[in-house]
Amino acid sequence: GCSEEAGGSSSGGSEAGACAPEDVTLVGQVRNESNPYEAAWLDGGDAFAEQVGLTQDRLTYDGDSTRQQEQISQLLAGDTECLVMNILPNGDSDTPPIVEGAEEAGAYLVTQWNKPADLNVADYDQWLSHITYNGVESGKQIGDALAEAIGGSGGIVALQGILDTGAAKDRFAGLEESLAANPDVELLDDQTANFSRDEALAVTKTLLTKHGDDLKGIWAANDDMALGALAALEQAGRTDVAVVGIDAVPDALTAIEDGTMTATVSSDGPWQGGIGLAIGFCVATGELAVEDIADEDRAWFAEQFLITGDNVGDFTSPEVDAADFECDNVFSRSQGAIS
Amino acid sequence: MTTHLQSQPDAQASAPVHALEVRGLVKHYPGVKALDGVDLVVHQNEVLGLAGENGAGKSTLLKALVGLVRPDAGEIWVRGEKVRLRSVVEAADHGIGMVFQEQSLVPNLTAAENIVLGSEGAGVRRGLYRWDTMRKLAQEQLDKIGSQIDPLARTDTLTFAERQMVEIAKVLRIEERTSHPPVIILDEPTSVLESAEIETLFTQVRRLREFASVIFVSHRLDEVLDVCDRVLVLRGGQSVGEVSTASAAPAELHRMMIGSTGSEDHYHDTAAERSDQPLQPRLVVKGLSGATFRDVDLDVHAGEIVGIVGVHGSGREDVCRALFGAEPIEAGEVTLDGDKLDLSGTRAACAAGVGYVPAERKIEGMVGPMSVADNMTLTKQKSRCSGPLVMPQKQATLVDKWIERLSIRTPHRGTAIQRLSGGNQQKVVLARWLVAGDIRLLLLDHPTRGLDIGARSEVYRLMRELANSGVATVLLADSLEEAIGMSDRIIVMSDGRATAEVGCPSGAKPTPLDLVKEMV
Amino acid sequence: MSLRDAGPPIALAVIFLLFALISPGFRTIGNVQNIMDAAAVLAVVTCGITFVLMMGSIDLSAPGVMGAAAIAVSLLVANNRNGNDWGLLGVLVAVLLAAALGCLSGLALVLLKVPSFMTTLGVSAVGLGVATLLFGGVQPNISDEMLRGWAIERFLGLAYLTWIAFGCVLIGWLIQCYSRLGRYAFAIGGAEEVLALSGVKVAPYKVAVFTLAGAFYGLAGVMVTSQLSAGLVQAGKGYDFAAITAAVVGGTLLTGGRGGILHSAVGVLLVTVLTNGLVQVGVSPYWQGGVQGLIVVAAVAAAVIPQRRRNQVTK
Amino acid sequence: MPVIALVVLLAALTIADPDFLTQRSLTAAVRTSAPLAVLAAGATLVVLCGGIDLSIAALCSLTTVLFAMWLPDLGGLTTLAAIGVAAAIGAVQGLAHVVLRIPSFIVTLGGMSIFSAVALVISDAGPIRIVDRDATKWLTLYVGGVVPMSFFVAVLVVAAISLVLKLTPLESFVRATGYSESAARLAGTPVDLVKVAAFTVSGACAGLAAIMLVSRNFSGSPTMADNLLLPAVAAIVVGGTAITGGHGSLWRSLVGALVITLLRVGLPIVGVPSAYEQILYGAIIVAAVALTLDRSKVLIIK
Ligand SMILES: Nc1ncnc2c1ncn2[C@@H]1O[C@H](COP(=O)(O)OP(=O)(O)OP(=O)(O)O)[C@@H](O)[C@H]1O
Ligand SMILES: Nc1ncnc2c1ncn2[C@@H]1O[C@H](COP(=O)(O)OP(=O)(O)OP(=O)(O)O)[C@@H](O)[C@H]1O
Ligand SMILES: [Mg+2]
Ligand SMILES: [Mg+2]
Repeated sequence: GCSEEAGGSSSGGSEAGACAPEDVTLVGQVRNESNPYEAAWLDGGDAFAEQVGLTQDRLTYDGDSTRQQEQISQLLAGDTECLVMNILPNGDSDTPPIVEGAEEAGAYLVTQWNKPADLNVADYDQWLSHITYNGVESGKQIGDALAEAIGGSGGIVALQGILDTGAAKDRFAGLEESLAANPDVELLDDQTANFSRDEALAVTKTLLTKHGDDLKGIWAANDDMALGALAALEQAGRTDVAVVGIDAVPDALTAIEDGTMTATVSSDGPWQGGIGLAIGFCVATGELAVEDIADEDRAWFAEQFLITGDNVGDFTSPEVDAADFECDNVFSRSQGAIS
Repeated sequence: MTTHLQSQPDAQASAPVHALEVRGLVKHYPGVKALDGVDLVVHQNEVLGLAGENGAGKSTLLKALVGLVRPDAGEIWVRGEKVRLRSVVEAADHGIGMVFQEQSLVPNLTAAENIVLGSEGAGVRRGLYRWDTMRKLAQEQLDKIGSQIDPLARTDTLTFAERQMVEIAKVLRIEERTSHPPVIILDEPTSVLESAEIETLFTQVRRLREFASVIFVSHRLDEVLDVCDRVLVLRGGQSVGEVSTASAAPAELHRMMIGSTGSEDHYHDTAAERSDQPLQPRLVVKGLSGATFRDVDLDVHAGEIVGIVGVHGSGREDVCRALFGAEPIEAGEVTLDGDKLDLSGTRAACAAGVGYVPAERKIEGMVGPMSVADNMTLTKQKSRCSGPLVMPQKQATLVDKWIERLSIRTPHRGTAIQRLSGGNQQKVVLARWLVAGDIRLLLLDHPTRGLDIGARSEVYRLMRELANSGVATVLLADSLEEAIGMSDRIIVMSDGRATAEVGCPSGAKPTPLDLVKEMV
Repeated sequence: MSLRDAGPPIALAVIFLLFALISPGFRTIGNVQNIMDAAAVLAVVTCGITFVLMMGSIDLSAPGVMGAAAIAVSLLVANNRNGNDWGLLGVLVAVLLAAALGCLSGLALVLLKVPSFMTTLGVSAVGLGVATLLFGGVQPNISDEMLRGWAIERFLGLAYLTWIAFGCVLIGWLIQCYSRLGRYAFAIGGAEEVLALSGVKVAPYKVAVFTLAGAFYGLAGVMVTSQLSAGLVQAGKGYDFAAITAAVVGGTLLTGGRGGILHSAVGVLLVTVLTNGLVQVGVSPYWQGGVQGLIVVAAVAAAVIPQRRRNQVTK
Repeated sequence: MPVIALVVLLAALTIADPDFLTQRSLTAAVRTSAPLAVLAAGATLVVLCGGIDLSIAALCSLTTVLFAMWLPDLGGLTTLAAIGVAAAIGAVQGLAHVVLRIPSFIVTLGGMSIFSAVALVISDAGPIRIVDRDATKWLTLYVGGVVPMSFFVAVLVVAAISLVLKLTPLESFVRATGYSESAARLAGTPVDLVKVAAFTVSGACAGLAAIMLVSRNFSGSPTMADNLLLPAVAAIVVGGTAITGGHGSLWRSLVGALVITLLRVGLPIVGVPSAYEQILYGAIIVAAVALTLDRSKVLIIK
């Protein structure tokens, strides 16, 4: 006959706060270690783990949704008593099964970046928090910075990210808001370069020949694509085109310092890598109770900054600040609940 | 070549040693003992014939001589020196080269490259090709056999026979490779050649004898007796005797091969007792045109065997394929027993009771890794099925019956067909059309290619039997003699058109010469 | 050139003319230069893969090999991670590393008798692993003027990289026509078993072909690094299927024994013209992949029409 | 033979991390492997016929989207409808292959990008949540409390297809087509029909795999299965099926899928760092094939 259990030891969720600090298992999962942002994320996780005398298990799934699910279900099939997971879901649709799995197995979960809008964190006990940056806001901020850089009027093109991700859509929506506010800026073209530096290079070259001197600015949904666009501009010998991106990866900051790039928006990888583990650790060890977390702290936008030539010096060497991970401080960077 | 004529006196000085000697060679394959202690001696400047039934072990023996088969036991001596041959290159270094039974050219290379393949010599310097030199090297070989083939033609644009000539040119290169008088092995080189080409080949063989030794295999015993000095007969992997060609007759040779007396009447012509033909022919072809043939008319009555003869490129093969739905047609109408024959594909043809045995057995005729049984029942699945289900028992009984009926030498019905000797493979392919007993028209393209004389006789008997039971047969024969012997009527084709028709009734057969006159 | 080789060039011409008719931006000199530049990396990868396909094998190792070469070269020439400044020697070492990885595919194929599909897939994973190890979490950026110059400097309107690609095609063609390696690769695709009957040991040639292919991928990885001024682990992402598509569209058979470098070059141009043209014409990014797939299928279908014979095998 | 590879791998993982060999963990691994196994099994048929199907993953993604979109309207019929449509799409590819004589590699490569584009457009480039989970709930059950239903279904599918092949002449047809298409055709076997059927089954399997993925992810998404293409082909080859056609079986691919799944989830879980994980993965799949391939059946290794 059929049953709903996988048999064996069924675990209906662990008693919150029952874990001794040394029993906690910390897991950080990102796409891969071969890009600076996510590598820094995992390093931030390591830094936090060291702070509490533990080590972090680093998992990567190579941007492969199925593989992420596979790893998580395997992880949850092990000992989940005091498991804390800080997860970067590959896409919006990958979040629900992770949440359900954690809920059933009783592991503590914090997710970042991707979540379907209608999935409510407060409906769950083990899913402690969802953190993201306001993509619409970032898209708008750099859109405005770009408009300013080209003197308020002229043609721009947009390089979109992977089309079916929330981040790509939100950021593009932000650009559209910015365009509405700057009526003289015209969007000549939008193409996708899948968040990839290499693809952005090729697409930008083509757009440069297509639009020629009409093109005054390039809006890229992340810094990698912005850097690819910069390489294309350099090869075309164009110095009159402004470029903006999002993420504040080190190379982009250098480019802003050099003046070749106009603006980016900070997202603090090392902090993201630590904060998710910190929230989970605090709940697992009983220093924080799920019921006590305010509803607006269950799903929230983290603080972000527009970085331009004026303030770039403040961001060039991101440091993990141990104080951010104190149980009283874990929500200190909140910019409010996700609407 | 001149260099070798000079080296000849040395060779003769050491004449007492044999050019090649084999002692007690043994080779087992799973389920068969292909060689069972073969002894063989090849003298200097001699053409040694090798005869034996299909599967007697000829090819295996010869492959052992060029290092392609590692014998389980036994010794090989070359010019009085015991050798171990581990590869074709080592064999070539000892002056032994071979033309293989199955064609072995690289189709997408030029003839020149094929000729020098593996021993490019001056044709390649530091890994780089020197096309001029290579072409010259190849031309030298082709000149030896008087071939007009362009050395830079891609091999797959050549005809079957031309390719065979390239193979012979290739093996002749062994003359340049060693300073010893070479031993050249020809495994059934004539089975795909026309008579004119066979003559050229024999001239070569005789020329080779001047300074080298030759081992020659053919199932055409008259040929063997014609060109060889001595014939060694193999049976069941053993040497069973030796005949001096000066005295022997084909029948005697045949007797030694099978261990009993064969039938005198090869073509079973007298056995035929044809009933009166019905007025309406079974197959009627009107104005059939395709890429390589034009306006072909043809009719074949039930119970009749119609041969089509023609030189290479006459298009007769494509006509056959077209009738089987394997070649597109541009115009024409074909009826079978009055019903229009669907030529859109091979399925339709099979369903209508048409069978086709292609000439290129290895590629088109059989599925190598599949078993004998599965190959045999591949077309007529219903012969082994009950409803949609396969009945292994039914298949086993049926297949075993045909294995016995056609005396197919195979360890087991489950043996992969590619492990059988060429002749036995051919029998399986033929059997494929016979298992169901519902065939109406049989198109045979060189059905006896590679068959030994016994098997051949068996196939002829089968064709007669089928004809007597009412099957209409179109035959593209291996030789003019075969066409004459088997056919009731012969159509001559040239340049894609049917140009003449020669009656060929039992007792009033034309001579090959009559046909050749019609063909040119 | 026989009829069956004429299909792809005709398809290229037709597609080029169509885009030129529809889009004014497409038919500018600048855009044609851009197409040539954009084709450079793919052309070099395809040069390598063509030899493998000619043998009837397949090669999926480009992403890993290119990634490893890209990271390696960016750490060997002047960069922001260490004090190395090896210049051309660094490029050479990276290409050699790539060739070694290619050699590994070939060795696994002939020694372990594992199909190339698997050995190259495995080597790709190994290459990515090596690249990730070398990457170490910090993006290596190159400051080597020579290497950066390859992407920026122009000669006769085309980037140096494009001329390098031309050089590769030329060298590839010479290897294919005038070297034993090239001809044997072709022959192995035609009838491997026959070569053994002729006493040719095919194994060393197979290994050599995979090594050669690896070297081409390595150079392509270096070229990507030059274009981006940075060494990326993902430098070769997607180039495996793109190169196979280009080769096949150009008329190289996956079963081996037919086609060649010039065929592949036509295929590369066809694929690049398509990518460029669809952007120029303004096809929605959502549909671009689909339209490209459709056109590739249609182009191949049109190209095989003249060679259709009843009993011809298509795999 | 592939079973040996599986056992060796399992033993190695257990030595690396003794906790790995628990019933819960194995159940999870087996459950994980189900969609991959179904994808690989379907594509194995195409490979046996001598072709290749590169579209399975993209078709699977497209089907997850279709399923999610149709579920509210069709309810319980959605599963059948989705699998049916996937099968039909597979058949269309098969027809394009045999009628237009385009190599299967190209047809399915084209199919891959076309299906991706269609999925992207109809889903408006985003995941579609499934509210009514009853339609896929049966796949999340366990047989006898331990065997995940999805894996059970995968085994059932493999068994059913294998049995049909074995008991009917189809197996002969498929193998003959794979080993030597021209000989098969001249023997009058229905080569074209068999190939189209193989593509159809491959499509249907992609559809079924899609349902399994939806049952696991509670949504359909235009790129959900895209990354399963290479693992699926790897599963086929690791199982010992000859990529050149003719030799192999669906059972082998099932075991191959288990091997690949263990590698994908096992290595990181037992704590191999990601860079070394890739190197190990590469080395192990090659070694596994070296172990599983029956070289007496495949004379020339390309
Ligand atoms: N590779 C192989 N594996 C297994 N059995 C083989 C193999 N090659 C040959 N045999 C078997 O060895 C025996 C001798 O075969 P061989 O090819 O030498 O015969 P042959 O005398 O050349 O016949 P034919 O006249 O038909 O060419 C046959 O029974 C054949 O089935
Ligand atoms: N469709 C085609 N296009 C071009 N050449 C073709 C085509 N079909 C056949 N040929 C060539 O035409 C020639 C004649 O073919 P065919 O085999 O019918 O002659 P044949 O009389 O049967 O010769 P043989 O006695 O060797 O069997 C061959 O060289 C073949 O390669
Ligand atoms: Mg023989
Ligand atoms: Mg012929």
